[in-house]
Amino acid sequence: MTDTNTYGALQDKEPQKEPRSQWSEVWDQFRRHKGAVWGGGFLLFITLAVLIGPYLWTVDAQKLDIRAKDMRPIYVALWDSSAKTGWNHPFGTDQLGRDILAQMLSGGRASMSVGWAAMLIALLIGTLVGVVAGYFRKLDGPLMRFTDLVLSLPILPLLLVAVTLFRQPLVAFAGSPEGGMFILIVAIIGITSWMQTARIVRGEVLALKEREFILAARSIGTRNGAIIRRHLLPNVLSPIMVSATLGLATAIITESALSFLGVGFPSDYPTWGKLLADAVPRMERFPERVMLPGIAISLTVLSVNYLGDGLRDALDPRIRGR
Amino acid sequence: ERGSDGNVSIIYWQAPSIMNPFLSGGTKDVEAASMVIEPLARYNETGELVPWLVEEVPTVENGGVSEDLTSITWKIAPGIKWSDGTDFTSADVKFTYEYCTDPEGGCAQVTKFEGVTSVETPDDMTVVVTFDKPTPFPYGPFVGGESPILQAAQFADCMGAKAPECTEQNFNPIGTGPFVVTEFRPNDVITLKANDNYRDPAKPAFATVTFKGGGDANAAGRAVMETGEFDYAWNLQLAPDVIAKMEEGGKGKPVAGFGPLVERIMLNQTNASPDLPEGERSTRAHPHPFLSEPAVYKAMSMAIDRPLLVEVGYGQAGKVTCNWVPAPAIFNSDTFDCSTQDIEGANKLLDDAGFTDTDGDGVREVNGVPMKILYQTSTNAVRQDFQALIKDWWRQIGIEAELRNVDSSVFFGGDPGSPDTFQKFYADVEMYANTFNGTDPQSYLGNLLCDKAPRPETQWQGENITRFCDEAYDALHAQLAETAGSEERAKIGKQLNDMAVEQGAMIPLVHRGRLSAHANTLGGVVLNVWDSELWNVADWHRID
Amino acid sequence: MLDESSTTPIARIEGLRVEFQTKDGPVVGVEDVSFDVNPGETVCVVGESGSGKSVSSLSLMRLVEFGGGTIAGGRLLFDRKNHEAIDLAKTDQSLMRTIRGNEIGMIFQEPMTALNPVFTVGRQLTEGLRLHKGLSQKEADARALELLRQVRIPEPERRLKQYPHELSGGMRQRVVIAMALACEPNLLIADEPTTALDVTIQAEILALMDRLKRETGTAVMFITHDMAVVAQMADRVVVMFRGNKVEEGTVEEIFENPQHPYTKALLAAVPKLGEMRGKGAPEPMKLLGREQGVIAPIPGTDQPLLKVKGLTTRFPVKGGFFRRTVANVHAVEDLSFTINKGQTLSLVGESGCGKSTAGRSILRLVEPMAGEINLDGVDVMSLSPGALREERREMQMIFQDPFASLNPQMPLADQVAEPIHNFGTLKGAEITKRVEMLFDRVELPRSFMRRYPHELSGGQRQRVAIARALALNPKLIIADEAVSALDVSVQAQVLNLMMELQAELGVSYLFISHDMAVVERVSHHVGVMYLGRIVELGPRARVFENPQHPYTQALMKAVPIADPRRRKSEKDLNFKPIPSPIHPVTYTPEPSVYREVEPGHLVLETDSGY
Amino acid sequence: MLTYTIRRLVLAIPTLIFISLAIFLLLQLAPGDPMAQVPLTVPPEVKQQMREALGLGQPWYIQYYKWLIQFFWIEPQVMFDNMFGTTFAEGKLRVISWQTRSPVMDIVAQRIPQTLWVVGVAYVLAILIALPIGIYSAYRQYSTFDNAGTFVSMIGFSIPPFFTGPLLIVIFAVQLEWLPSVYNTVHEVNDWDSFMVQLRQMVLPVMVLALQITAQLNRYMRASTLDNLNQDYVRTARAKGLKERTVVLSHVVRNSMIPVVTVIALNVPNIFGGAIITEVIFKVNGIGQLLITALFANDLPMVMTLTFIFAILIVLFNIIADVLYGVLDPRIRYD
Ligand SMILES: Nc1ncnc2c1ncn2[C@@H]1O[C@H](COP(=O)(O)OP(=O)(O)OP(=O)(O)O)[C@@H](O)[C@H]1O
Ligand SMILES: Nc1ncnc2c1ncn2[C@@H]1O[C@H](COP(=O)(O)OP(=O)(O)OP(=O)(O)O)[C@@H](O)[C@H]1O
Ligand SMILES: [Mg+2]
Ligand SMILES: [Mg+2]
Repeated sequence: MTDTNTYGALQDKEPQKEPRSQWSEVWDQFRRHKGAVWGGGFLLFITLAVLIGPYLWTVDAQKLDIRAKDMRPIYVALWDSSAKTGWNHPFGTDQLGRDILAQMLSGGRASMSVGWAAMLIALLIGTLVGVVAGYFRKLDGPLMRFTDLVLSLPILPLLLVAVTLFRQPLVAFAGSPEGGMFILIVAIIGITSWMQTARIVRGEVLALKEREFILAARSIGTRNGAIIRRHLLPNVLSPIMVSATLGLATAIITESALSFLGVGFPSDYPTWGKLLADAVPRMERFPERVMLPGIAISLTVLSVNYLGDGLRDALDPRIRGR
Repeated sequence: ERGSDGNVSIIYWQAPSIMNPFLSGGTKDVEAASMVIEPLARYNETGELVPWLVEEVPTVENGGVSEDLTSITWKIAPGIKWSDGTDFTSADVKFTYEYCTDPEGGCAQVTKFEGVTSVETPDDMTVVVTFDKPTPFPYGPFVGGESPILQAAQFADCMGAKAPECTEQNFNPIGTGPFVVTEFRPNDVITLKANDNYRDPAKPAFATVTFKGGGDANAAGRAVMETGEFDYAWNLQLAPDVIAKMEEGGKGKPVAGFGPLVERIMLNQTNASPDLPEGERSTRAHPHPFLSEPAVYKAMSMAIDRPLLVEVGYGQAGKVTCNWVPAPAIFNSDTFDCSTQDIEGANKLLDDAGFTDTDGDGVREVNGVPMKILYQTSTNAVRQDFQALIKDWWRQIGIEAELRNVDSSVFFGGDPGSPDTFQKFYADVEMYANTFNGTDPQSYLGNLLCDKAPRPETQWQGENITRFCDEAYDALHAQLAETAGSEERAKIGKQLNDMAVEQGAMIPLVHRGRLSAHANTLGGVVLNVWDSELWNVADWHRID
Repeated sequence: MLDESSTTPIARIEGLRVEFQTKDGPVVGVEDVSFDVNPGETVCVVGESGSGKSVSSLSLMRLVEFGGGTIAGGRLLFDRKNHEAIDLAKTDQSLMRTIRGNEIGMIFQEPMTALNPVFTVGRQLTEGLRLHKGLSQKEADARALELLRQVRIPEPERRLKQYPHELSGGMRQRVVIAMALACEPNLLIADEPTTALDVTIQAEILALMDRLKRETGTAVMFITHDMAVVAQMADRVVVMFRGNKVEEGTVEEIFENPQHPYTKALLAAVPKLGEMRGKGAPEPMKLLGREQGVIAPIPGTDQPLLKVKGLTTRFPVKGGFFRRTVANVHAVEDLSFTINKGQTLSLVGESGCGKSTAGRSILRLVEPMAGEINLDGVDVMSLSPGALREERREMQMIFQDPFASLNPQMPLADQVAEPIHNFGTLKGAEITKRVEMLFDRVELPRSFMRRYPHELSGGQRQRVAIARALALNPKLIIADEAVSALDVSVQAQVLNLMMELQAELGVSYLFISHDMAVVERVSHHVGVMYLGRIVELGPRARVFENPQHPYTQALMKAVPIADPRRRKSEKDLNFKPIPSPIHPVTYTPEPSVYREVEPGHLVLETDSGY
Repeated sequence: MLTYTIRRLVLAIPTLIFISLAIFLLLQLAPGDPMAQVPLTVPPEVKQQMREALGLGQPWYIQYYKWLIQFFWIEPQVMFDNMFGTTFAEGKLRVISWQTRSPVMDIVAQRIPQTLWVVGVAYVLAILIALPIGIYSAYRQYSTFDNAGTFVSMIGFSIPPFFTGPLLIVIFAVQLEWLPSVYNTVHEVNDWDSFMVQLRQMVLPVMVLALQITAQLNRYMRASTLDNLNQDYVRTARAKGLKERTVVLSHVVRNSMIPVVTVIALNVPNIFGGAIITEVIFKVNGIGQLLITALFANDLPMVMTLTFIFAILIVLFNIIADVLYGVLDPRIRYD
């Protein structure tokens, strides 16, 4: 071993790896999590399917074709050649002859958009409250009391009340019953599910605030807004993303539970939850009508959960380091 | 022999919340109570009056009803005892009248006593009911499941404003019926046992009853016909294919019966346009722009495939009807035939009347007003299916319908502040079902009298939902009120029915029956749509 | 006994190789290490961070497996209590369990986390005793008490029932030592047992271990990166470098006649207390293997830049039902000093004495309660928030933990440019130019500009922090433990960099540190803090050569000296536990009164609590 | 600790009063009508009289004031009377349900055991299953067991009860006829056979609920155990020569339970709140079903009281969770 070699080692070590942003490392770690990759892929697939699907499968979900009612999905023909099947309705039809594939697509659209929108609202409020409460000590007390208050408000009654209360004005505002209910349901789910995010974000912000780089930012004269924007938000992104995935899943489930209880969307506006609820009485004769939306909900939630799991691992530097 | 058949279990998917029908009026509560408390007379499965706690049904012929039709005299059958062992007397009957007519009590059945000026008890076994005017049909008070007799001794302290506080009495009334309550769990389960003092020593055959409430019609049907967990399930409002599938379970069978319940589309005779100022919307101040045109409502009716609606929505629990009053049979008019759909005919009718699609958007115009209508109903799976189908058919005759459904608690809630009640009718057409109690439609037919229309002055209360108004109709109804004799009454009744349908007050769709199911091992079930379904629960027994 | 068994080593490591499976493929933690530990002897293993010291010791305990490592080669011969030698590398885990804690004890680095927070000290102490010695709970308790007495914990009875967080860091480390000694192991492995501790506590713990070793005759394998500690403790020294042993010898040989260039460079980088004796102004260190210009003293000027007078900062303690202030933490109490332009004032003192708070108070990052701060004619205390922000151009701060003080999610160039953006001093391409210039100035390659903090080593990160502090050309830089977290060699480089910058740009430093040797190297003036007050203040040479205050004297005594011939004994050390700085709201502290013993050399007269 | 607890309890009072007002006003705004379920054959005038008999005509603040008095003053007296046989509350008007015309609290008291039986058992069962699985999953991170456990709990988490419920009914009650589909709430357990009947009828609802709760708790436990497994004190424990069992089960688990116990405590109100969907599906007429029927029937006193009881429970268990945290973690000392 030569001297220069040794002395060189005593200098600062050069990083051996190529420079790369943290995000490419995150992506690297994320890719390792098979479940997460599958979950993300499936979520993407479902989202694309419900977005693009209706343009490819142009059958109107509300079109009644009473003569072609109660058709079975095409695969039933595999074991039961006498079943009423047909390629014009690959997933079969319901008791009024509406195409199930089309309903699944438009139902998925509704469910997914409720999920996404409600999640975004919850995330926005949650992050805002969390960051503000965590960063501004004076606002912490009031905001957290408020969070507690919302947490202890009973959600279901609230929702039912809101549905009956605001349906009309919102329908008028949105121009259509579906639009009105959409706003309402999204708003309610969003408004009643931000608290968890807020608490987590606040906790993270409180911890981050003690980190020296925030103090450092202040000592170099960075204004509060910039500290929050440049230093806090990027660093609380990981818990936010994780609660986002969970929020998406819960929103989808909440919406379908509401549809199941009969307080969700108007009955001619299918969502997966409604399709499932409506099919329950006939589930022995037409198991596919329950299974299809049921599996769609479960798979979506499952994939979102796996995605969240993977993100959590990928975004956690302790795990990523390993 | 009394009590020899063990337990019978009944499931009502709407759970009873009280055992006092005077405080509730809900069907589930009335029916549950009918196992315990009874009226003087009730209707049998054919709609005929049969004596229950009396010796015979009073009529003019047997002298029980006075010639001038202003009073009726009931003779209580001897030997009837309350379940606590005391005697049933006319005083109890009189007390029941006083209980229900107390102005502070909020009695749900107070209309049963409409026109009654007094109830007298010349002796323990005689009750005389006097009316303020000749009453050709005096069988309102104390007849049918909605008007049973309460025990005076038990309810003495529960008059008027105190009525709701008498929890014990309301949950566990002393009655003359075959069973007595052992435990009442509101909105959950009622357990009952045979009444030791029941008048027929051989009845009831069952020693106990478990009366479960809650869930939904589907689960109730399944519990009787598929899993056999229950013996009787009430009012299975399920699609026919679902019922058929359940029947395959082989544990029980459905039974259907038809009362006067009709699913209909009400046509708003007035303009409900949101452009009108509040207070003038849906009032006679502004007639509807096109719905009162005979060609329009007739075409709308012709476009509907009623047999298909029956098949889709009710199966054996539904029949095609073109009438507002399809039952009892003598009141059922045969003037109209509407059992076949005729889209072409409907189109022709509209074309001939000159209502054509002038701007080529597929929707016809009347004087430049496009035939777009708002079609509302309550939230309910079958109704939404109907809406979807009918919207489709109307589209085929150039009428565009916008669908809307309102939560039933709001729709039927009658809150004058809400714009969504069926009474306010802020829509062009609305669909719901209605019926009447007992077998006499006089007051039901009165629903279309001019002055019964809901309007701001009446806080939007009133039964004339369509705001139909025809002097001839009002006059004919007045005549009905003075006519005795069932033949004669039926004739007028049919005329009234025909006038209403002909003039487009409504489009009747389906004559709905009751569909209930009982286990194969349960004998003695006679489905009665004119009274409580449990009217003859004393006769129920186990068969093997 | 000592003589008899010293013939056969108690542990013999031969050709040890340890590998770790990581996502970037296998990593070699230890490549090839062989050395012996003889009975009753202390072997110090030194080397920089990551050289494989911990991994070697964990291998001896066979605990590497739990961290994902595997022993890929070599033998670990261990002489058991019954003189039966076995190869630990091949022993199965169930037999290992009877050896761990029983025949080999281990003391870990972090006393704060090495103890389970939810169990009492007593329970954690007795656990091993009951397991290995089969003692009953009562016997074990008695033995635990005895152990606590042995490690000289005050009030040992009470400690048994306390939870770890209720003890101070020094006491916790004593508990950990007692735990390791509980079953009287033949070999004690101590992995950096004092690194996390204050100088005074470190001195006590070292003395304690030395005594215990002598009393029980246990062999000790002592791991550290601190050459001064090695000088205090070792019989023999093993120097490790990049997973290999590069040198081995008795402590005197290593210090006086190092052979391997690595060892030489390491020793050269260690600041030694007393090295600056006789020199008036600080000067950069001479480092091996580096191009350095002429090493010249940095005189600075005599014009005052920062004048602090009567600075007092207290933190309220809320409590009671209404959450009112029930007491105050008197973090900084009546502090007065002056810093001249181009000079360095150092604040030294034990953890918690208020050094950081003092530094932050001057920047008004924490709001002081009272006092005057005058920076080059500007009254900092009276500035409005906006004006204060403006004033921060003039004074900057470098923090202790280079990793914590950089935003992990932001490229380095942006972080260095942030102050420029904040004040808009420069625009567009000029900013880039300035940032490039700063990177050059702190000797970082420009290619680092787009990197993220986690891709740099500790010293490099600290350079970025320095570059950021320099971005606005401040007059004053407060360096709060700016080099404490760095390896000695890197520390020396960063210190040199700071001194060069001072010589060149004429910045003044408020240098906060607990390391006396470093302070001696860099300061013009020194203030010794104790319990929120400066107990002694004066020119560096005067304070170090003629300490007057008893606390200063005690502190000087405690500092380990990197010279095996000047060992300290436990007798020299006499520290009182630091009194609490928390006082009820009604408490009014006396003002600080100083006595001038020499020109510019002040000693606190008021009772400081020491 | 005591001061802290008392402080929190005292602070909870204004919060609760505010919540009650918020709930009350929301319900007042709700446009439903308690008479909606009365058949159309009952004419509107009569319905109006019935409404007035319920006291619906009064201004809201009077109704609220009455409710406050009834809930906070009279109901506690009734409770006291029931316990000690006194007669403080005699003749005083209690909170009366509009549907049943009986005191709301009596019905609630009747329903709680049913809910507790099913939801409570499911909860306990879920805890008993979830914790060991979570611990073992963490200990053998990324093993087959862990992956399988993760998968199953994800599934449990993703399948909504309104899907599993009917599915299980069709399989076990209709096809196989092993288990009842309707829960008998009046069933009394007095011997072995009746106990078996009770067990059998509990299987399905408990299964549905426990699957969900297990899934959730399992994740928490796993994460928390993982956190602790990497702590230094675990290495210390191993260095003492302790068995792996002891290291994990006593050192690690004790620490990982701290956050999990608070999560468990925070979820307790849900037990009392019932699981609305599961209760509806299996006809377990518990609190959840009570709430939903009351909502649909616009029984405002019932809805108001129930939701407020939930709010109390939520606030209370929030406090309990915080205090528990302090009890379990010696590092936390509230003053
Ligand atoms: N669990 C692990 N996984 C992967 N690599 C590891 C692991 N533990 C240690 N290493 C690697 O092994 C090498 C030696 O590490 P070790 O902890 O022994 O260093 P050290 O000399 O004790 O340093 P320090 O002074 O910082 O404690 C390092 O390069 C480190 O990256
Ligand atoms: N934000 C705060 N709130 C309450 N007390 C504080 C706060 N910051 C510091 N203290 C207390 O003030 C005292 C001085 O703390 P400070 O951090 O200034 O010490 P230090 O000398 O820098 O110690 P170290 O060497 O450990 O960094 C300590 O007792 C500390 O507990
Ligand atoms: Mg180490
Ligand atoms: Mg400090």
